[in-house]
Amino acid sequence: MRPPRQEDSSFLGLLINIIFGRRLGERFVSLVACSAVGLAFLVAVLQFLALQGHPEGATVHIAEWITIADLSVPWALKIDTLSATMMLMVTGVSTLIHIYAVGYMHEDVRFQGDPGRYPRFFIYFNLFVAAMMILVSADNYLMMFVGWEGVGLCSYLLIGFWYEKGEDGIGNAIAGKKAFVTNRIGDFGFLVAMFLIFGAVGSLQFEDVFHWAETNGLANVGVITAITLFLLLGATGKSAQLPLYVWLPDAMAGPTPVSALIHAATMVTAGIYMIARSAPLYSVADTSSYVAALIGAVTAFYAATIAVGQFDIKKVLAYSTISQLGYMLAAVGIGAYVAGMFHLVTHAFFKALLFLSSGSVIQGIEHGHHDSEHGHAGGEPFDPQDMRNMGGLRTRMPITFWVYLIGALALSGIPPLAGFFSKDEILADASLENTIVYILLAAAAFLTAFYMGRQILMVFFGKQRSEAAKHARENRPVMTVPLMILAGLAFVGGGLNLPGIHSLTSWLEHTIAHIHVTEFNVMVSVVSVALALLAIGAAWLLYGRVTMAKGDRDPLRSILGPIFIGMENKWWVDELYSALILNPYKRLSRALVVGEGEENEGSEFWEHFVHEIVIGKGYRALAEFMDLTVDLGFIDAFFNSMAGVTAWIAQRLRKLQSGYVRNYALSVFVGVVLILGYFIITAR
Amino acid sequence: MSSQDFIHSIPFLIVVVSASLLLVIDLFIRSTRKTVTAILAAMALTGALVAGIITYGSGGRAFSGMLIHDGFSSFLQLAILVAGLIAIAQAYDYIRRRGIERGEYYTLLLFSISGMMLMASAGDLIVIFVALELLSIPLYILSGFARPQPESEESAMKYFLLGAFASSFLVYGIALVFGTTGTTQLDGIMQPLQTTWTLKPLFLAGAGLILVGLGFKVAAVPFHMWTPDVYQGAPSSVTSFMSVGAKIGGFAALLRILLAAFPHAASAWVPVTAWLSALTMVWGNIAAIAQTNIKRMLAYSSIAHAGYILMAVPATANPAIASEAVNSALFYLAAYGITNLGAWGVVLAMERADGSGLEINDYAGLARRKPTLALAMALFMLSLTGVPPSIGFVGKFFLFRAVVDAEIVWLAIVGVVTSVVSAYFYLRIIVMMYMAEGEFDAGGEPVLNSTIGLTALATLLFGVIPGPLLAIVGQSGLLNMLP
Amino acid sequence: MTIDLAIFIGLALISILTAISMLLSRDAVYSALFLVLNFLAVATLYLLLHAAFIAMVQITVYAGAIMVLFLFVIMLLGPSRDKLGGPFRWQLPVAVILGLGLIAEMALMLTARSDALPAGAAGLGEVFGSPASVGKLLFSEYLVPFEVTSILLLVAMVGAIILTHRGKQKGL
Amino acid sequence: MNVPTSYLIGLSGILFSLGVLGVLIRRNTIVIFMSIELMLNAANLAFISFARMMAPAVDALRGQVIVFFIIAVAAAEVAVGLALIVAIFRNKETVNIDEVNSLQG
Amino acid sequence: MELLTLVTFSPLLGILVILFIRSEQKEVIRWVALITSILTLALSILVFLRFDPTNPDLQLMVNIPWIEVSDFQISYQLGVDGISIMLLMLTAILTPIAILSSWTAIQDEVKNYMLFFLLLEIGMVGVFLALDLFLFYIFWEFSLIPMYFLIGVWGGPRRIYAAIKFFLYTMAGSILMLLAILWLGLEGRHFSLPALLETSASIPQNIQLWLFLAFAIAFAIKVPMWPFHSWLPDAHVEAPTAGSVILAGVLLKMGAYGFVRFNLTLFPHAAVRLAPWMAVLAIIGIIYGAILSFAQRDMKKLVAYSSISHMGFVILGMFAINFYGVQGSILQMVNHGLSTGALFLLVGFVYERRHTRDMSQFGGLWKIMPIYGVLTLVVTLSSMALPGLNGFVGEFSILLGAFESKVLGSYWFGGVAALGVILAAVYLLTMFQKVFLGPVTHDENKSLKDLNVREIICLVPLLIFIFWIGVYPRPFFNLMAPAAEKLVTALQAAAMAVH
Repeated sequence: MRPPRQEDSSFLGLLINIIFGRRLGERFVSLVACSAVGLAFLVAVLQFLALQGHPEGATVHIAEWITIADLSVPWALKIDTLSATMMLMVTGVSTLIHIYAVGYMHEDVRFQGDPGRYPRFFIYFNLFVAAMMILVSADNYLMMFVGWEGVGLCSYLLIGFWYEKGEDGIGNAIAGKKAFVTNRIGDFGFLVAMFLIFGAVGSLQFEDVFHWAETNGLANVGVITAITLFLLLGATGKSAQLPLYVWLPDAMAGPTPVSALIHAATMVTAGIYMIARSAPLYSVADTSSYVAALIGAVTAFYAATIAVGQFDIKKVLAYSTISQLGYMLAAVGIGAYVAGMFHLVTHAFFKALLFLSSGSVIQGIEHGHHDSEHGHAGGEPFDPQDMRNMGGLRTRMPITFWVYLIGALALSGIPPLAGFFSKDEILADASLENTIVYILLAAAAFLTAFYMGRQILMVFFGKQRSEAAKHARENRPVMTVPLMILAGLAFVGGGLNLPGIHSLTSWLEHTIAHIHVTEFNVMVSVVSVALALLAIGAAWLLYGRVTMAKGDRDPLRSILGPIFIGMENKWWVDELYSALILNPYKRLSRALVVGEGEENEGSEFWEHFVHEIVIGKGYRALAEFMDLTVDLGFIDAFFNSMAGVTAWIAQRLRKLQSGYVRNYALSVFVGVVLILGYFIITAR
Repeated sequence: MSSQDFIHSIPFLIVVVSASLLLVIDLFIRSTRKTVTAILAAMALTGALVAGIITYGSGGRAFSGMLIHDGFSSFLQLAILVAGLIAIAQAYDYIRRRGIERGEYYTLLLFSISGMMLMASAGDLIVIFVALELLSIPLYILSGFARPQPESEESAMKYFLLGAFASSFLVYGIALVFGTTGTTQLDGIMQPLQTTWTLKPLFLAGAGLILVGLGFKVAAVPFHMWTPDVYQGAPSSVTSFMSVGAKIGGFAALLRILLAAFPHAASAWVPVTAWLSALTMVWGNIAAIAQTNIKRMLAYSSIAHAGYILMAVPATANPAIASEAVNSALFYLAAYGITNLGAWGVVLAMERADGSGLEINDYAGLARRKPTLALAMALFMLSLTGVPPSIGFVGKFFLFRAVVDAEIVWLAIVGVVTSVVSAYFYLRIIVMMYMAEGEFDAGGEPVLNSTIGLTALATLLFGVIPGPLLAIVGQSGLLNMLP
Repeated sequence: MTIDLAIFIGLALISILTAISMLLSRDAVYSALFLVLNFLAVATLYLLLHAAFIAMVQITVYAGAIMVLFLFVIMLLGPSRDKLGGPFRWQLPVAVILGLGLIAEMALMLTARSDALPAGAAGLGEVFGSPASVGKLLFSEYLVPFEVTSILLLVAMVGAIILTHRGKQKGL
Repeated sequence: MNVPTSYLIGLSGILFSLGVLGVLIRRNTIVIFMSIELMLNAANLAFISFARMMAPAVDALRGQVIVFFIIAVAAAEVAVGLALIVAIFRNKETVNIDEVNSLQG
Repeated sequence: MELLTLVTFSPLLGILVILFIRSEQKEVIRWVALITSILTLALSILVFLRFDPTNPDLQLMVNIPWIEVSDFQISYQLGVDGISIMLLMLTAILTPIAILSSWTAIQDEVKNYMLFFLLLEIGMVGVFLALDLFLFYIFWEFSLIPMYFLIGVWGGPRRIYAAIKFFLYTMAGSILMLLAILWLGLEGRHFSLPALLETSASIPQNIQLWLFLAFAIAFAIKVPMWPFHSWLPDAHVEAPTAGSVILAGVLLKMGAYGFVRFNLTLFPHAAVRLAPWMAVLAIIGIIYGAILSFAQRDMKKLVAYSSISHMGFVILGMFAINFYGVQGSILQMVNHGLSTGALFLLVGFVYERRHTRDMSQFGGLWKIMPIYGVLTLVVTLSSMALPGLNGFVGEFSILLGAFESKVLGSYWFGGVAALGVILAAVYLLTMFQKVFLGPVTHDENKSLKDLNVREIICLVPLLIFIFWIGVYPRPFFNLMAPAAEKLVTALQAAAMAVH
């Protein structure tokens, strides 16, 4: 089998763009970038086909990398069913998003006022795909780590793509830094895990490690538990799980294609992929698996509650992503690797779809804003992502509406869309394996459907709540066509692993051992579908109906949340029976927002207070304290004071040198008496 | 007076005789042509130098053992002669600039040199005493040479009074040693000590007082306090010579007495000299930090260096390494002499007719106006600090080696730590010259500059290739002298 | 107590008392005169210790020439009285304590080994300490120090001239 | 005279110490100078006493010879010292040593 | 003439030529200096070509009796092995870059500047090649002087304080080493390292300990290890750019090299026994440097403190006393020289334009100086050990070494040190953010020019190595492996004996 390397093509595109990008203009840049990724997709397809004949896969050795004594880490690619699945997904989605980005970024760079930055975007984008390819095709942990940090770097660069924008002009840059640093904490776990692995196995090659785990695993449960827990720490960083999820909402500062590709479809799933890859280890370490499942489930639920309280269209999706990643983590935690991977793939489809559509919405609104601004002098700050500025876009942007709806339904788990199958498989597994996890996930499923319903209703239904919304218009086909393709995938993605056929299971079986096939569980499906429908209904009751009834709604309505509702008797009855359950949720989600009564999205208690103030400020204060007090005040001062004391003594000695001869004679005499005294003592 | 006597003392005789002659000849040289006196004095020294080289190392005694001629004395006499030549060259321009040019200057210089040479070859305590006076009295006079300048007179007075005070102790010490050993001949003293005379308190007291007298001459703490005042007040050219010559003379006598006469009292004087050394290094180096006048700073520096050389003294007590220790002291004396004369040369070049230009601040920005002079000074400062590649480093290296070898590690540690302290004030000169802005300019007289150039060259050259000098020193060890 | 001892004690007392008096006289002239007395007392001791030549030298050179020189200078510079103390009063007690310390140390040394310093042998001839015997040594073994001493005196002479010669400068 | 040499040395030591004290406590330069002479004189006494003690050994006479040198050297010192005192007096009109302290620090 | 002698003293050629050029002819002087340093580089490459990487021993030895005194002998002894050749090459590469970088930055007294620079190169190369301890010490101390002048004459406002501090600290440490060197020379009456290695095992254990400490203090100050670091920020801040580059790139390596060359080889038992303590200090340095970097406003100071952190890794690695740690440590020396050298260059470039290094004076530079921004980003990433760039390879090996170390005997060393990787990201990204990201807030910055060709030429060689070592470090490991393995094997034998 000829070694197929996707990296080649994306690297090639990267290089061409770095070198020529500036001179050759947008058309060329986008062409190179898209064709590079497209080529990578093609290679992935070829690989997929090749693997049909050799499902056991192959390893392509490229070069030695780090070789010290018995540590030998090569640059080598592992092509097997698991990595091929990821490659297909990544390159496929990437290609679509690249194409979408051609259109989106064309507009974006003009809105933001720096068209010259267009090539840079695709350079980063290509670099990202390359890094992601390294990550998924690595044949050892260290090389995986290369991709792991590489995608983190691209994420950093792309979040801060508009580095002069954001809060105080620096918000985006800070968001990027936050992402990188938070990821580094995870990476620390990954590093330590690698050290532990090497200490135990003497190799970082997957093959060796897994072989060791299978043969000696039971004797080394302790070590493996430690290894897997540290790996889990890495995964929580990369895949935005508790407690390290905080960077992801802020990461929405990047252009929307970035959110779609990196922060929804591909990079954030790396943690899940890594755990799935490490299945042989996790299947030995029950504790770690249990912890993983629990973290996943709690995150899924927790993030969903927050998503309910969001007004920023992308933030809702961001929390939703966290929540869905929680599903996947829970899945791999309970041993349902295939279900996890399955959800990973379908989620990539519909979440990418949702993000891209939201980008379409945002740009539509921006267009509208732009258009409506003509004739008006100046204008107050306008947030094109705030859902309260939207409403009724269904008619202004029909294509976007439909694809968005498909994505939302897929996410909510409405059959027969992709999300239904993948999510149901997880729930079915969870119901068998772990009740707590199941309950949390089911609750999360309900919330998911609720907030997606809320979003759809706020964005596309009701009245257009702003001038911009009134003037919003549909985007060009270069953006809508990828949306439609993704919508199609989100629709039929469930076919990958239909109950009873389990094509994905048997495909992945070649790579991941210990796969257990979970049969379709009618009971679980019914419950989850019912929950979803119930939630959508509730959303409709809350938002859909009221929006239509009330019409021109005060956008500040939600500032006061439940209090506002309490004051407005009009909905008191409506709220009573539906919001009996909702209010506590809303309160809960609101309680996590710093500054009651102030709508400051993205500044949740946990991430704002704990991370920005306690950790960030505290660390800064510590650093300054150490700098001024400890380093200058103590260490430096200690050494300086030795000089100071010496100089002080020197001044004393100077005083002794009084200029009086008789003093000098006395000094001589003192010497005489002392020396004679010493001699007398010696002589005795 | 046999021919043997003559051969073994010829350099000394040449100097002392020509000095006496010069005293007379000078009367016939007009005061505007004192150059002739300088040249004659230099010729005398050169002649002695040649004689010294010819007779180098041929061991023997002269004048009933009063004079000893061996490698040790030869080496030190040559060193003194070289220092003397440099001193004449340095004085030549300087005393003319200061308006104190008189023929007696050179004559007295020659007498002082002869005293130092006598110190180096003395074989009897009484010769040491007489030589010490012959060394000192001309220096007292020279210190007051810039009369009626009050500083010069004051320095002469201080030097004189304290010097006389200290030599009284020396004399009394000699008396006690004589009384307890029955002789003043150095190897004679050793004989009774070897046999029956153990550490008699009176004898030890005598040894201690001798130590005081010589400690005063080499400026060891606490007998050092005259040094800064005298160095500052005396004409710089005198100070330059004094700081080197008197030190060489003092150490010559000290080493010879302790090794030739008192080796068996080592258990008593080893701790004392070690403590003196430590105290001297600490005091000298620390007190130098607070100085603003370059002459005072160099005075303290010379005190500190006396401390370094003193380190070798306790090390000589161990017979196995006595030779090594003495060699290291000799080498260090030479290294210190070269470097210090160079540094004083720069001071001389910087000093003006009215005596200004002696503050360290006056050196600000020298590197821009007189780059070569500044470079030389920087080299001297580094050498005094003991930074390679300079002769000062090699000297310290061998000194420390001897001390470590003698297992007096604490002293070596004091030595290295104070070296670091010393870097502080030596570097300040460099800082001033290279890193500060200033206006003060230096004159440039060819003879003076040539001495600076020569010493700088020697400082660097022997720092890189110390081999030849070390070889000479290696043949001059004190052990050659012992019967 | 032998006569010798009595004479010794008498001379010792004289020399000590004159020394103390020299130390305490406010007027330098008295100091000088007391010092002369002291020298004379010591010269007498020399004489009794079989050092006739040195005793003569002591009287002529020391008590005679040198002290006259002192007196001459004192007279030249005019009378001056000084008090003990000065700008630093602490020096006096410290000096006295240290001086007593030195005396104590001397005493300790002398008593440490009583057998160390016996009296000299009795019955020395006249030859010992005679000018002839001393002179013979001076010009044979001690030729070098002798010559050097003569040079020293020459140097001192030159120095005295240089230091006091007024030349072209204005002075006293 | 025949007394134990220790007595003589004791006397010499006392005279020496008095000389030292004189240097330390007197302010008149000339008296200080005289005190130094006293110290030398004490040393001379020690030499003579030791010579007497060792007599009639050949080496004993050396003590007396040395005293001769010391006296001669003292004379030389006196010449220079008094000249210096005179020179300074011309400048400063004082023989008080404490007033000669412009060089210090 | 022997090749190594030629390499060491080749800058003398330039010095002699420059001495005869009038100081007004600045351009000529610069070219002569540059060409001389390139000549040295060429000679170093020749050394590299003649060097047999499979041989673990010292090669291309020069051994000439130098100072012979009756009972002992000091020789002029040079040699190179897999460890020193890396640092030789580093020095040879960084010097021309440093000279090139001061092309326009230094306008005063160019003649003296270049003289000192070439003198410095002699000292540095000598330190890495000298095998006689006396000779080593001479080069070691000698290298102080030119650097002292470079800081003191061409430095910033507090240059004098910094220069003196630099000199005194380093001298204070090294002079204790001198005593230890003396002690070592007593027994065999010589100071030749290869010969001493054969006899050093017989030194009593407790004396070994003291000697180790005497050497260690000298090297620890130079590295600098916590708590002997406080000269470094001052020296770096005040030094001219090229001085900082050399200081960080080479001079600090002299300390680390000293540890490897002398402490580990001469006193293996002491090294093994003290390894945990050294590692603790190293880790404190890693964390401490990282925290302090974060608090800085001055870019150069930030990079200076980051040096403390990075050099902590180097020390940690070598005292892990296993193959990974030691080899990683040696590689990391080179890495740090490249990355931090490049960072100082970059800071210097912007300082030359704007005459400030206060980060609050910047912001949004990426937009104005895109090339500068990208290059800084790459170097920053290298410094924070992004996989695929050089820093990662070194730090990973070191951390792995520390983690697996039997001598250190605890996972904590590697684990805690790995936290430094997180903190590195914090301070470096903060710097990058403050300088390059955000809007352009100062009008003065709007007219800044992007890097010119000369400046890019300065950086390109460094960048090539940054990528090369990051992606394919094998040649570098191969070069040092035999020597490092020999060293580690001996140390591990000592460890067996101690435990």
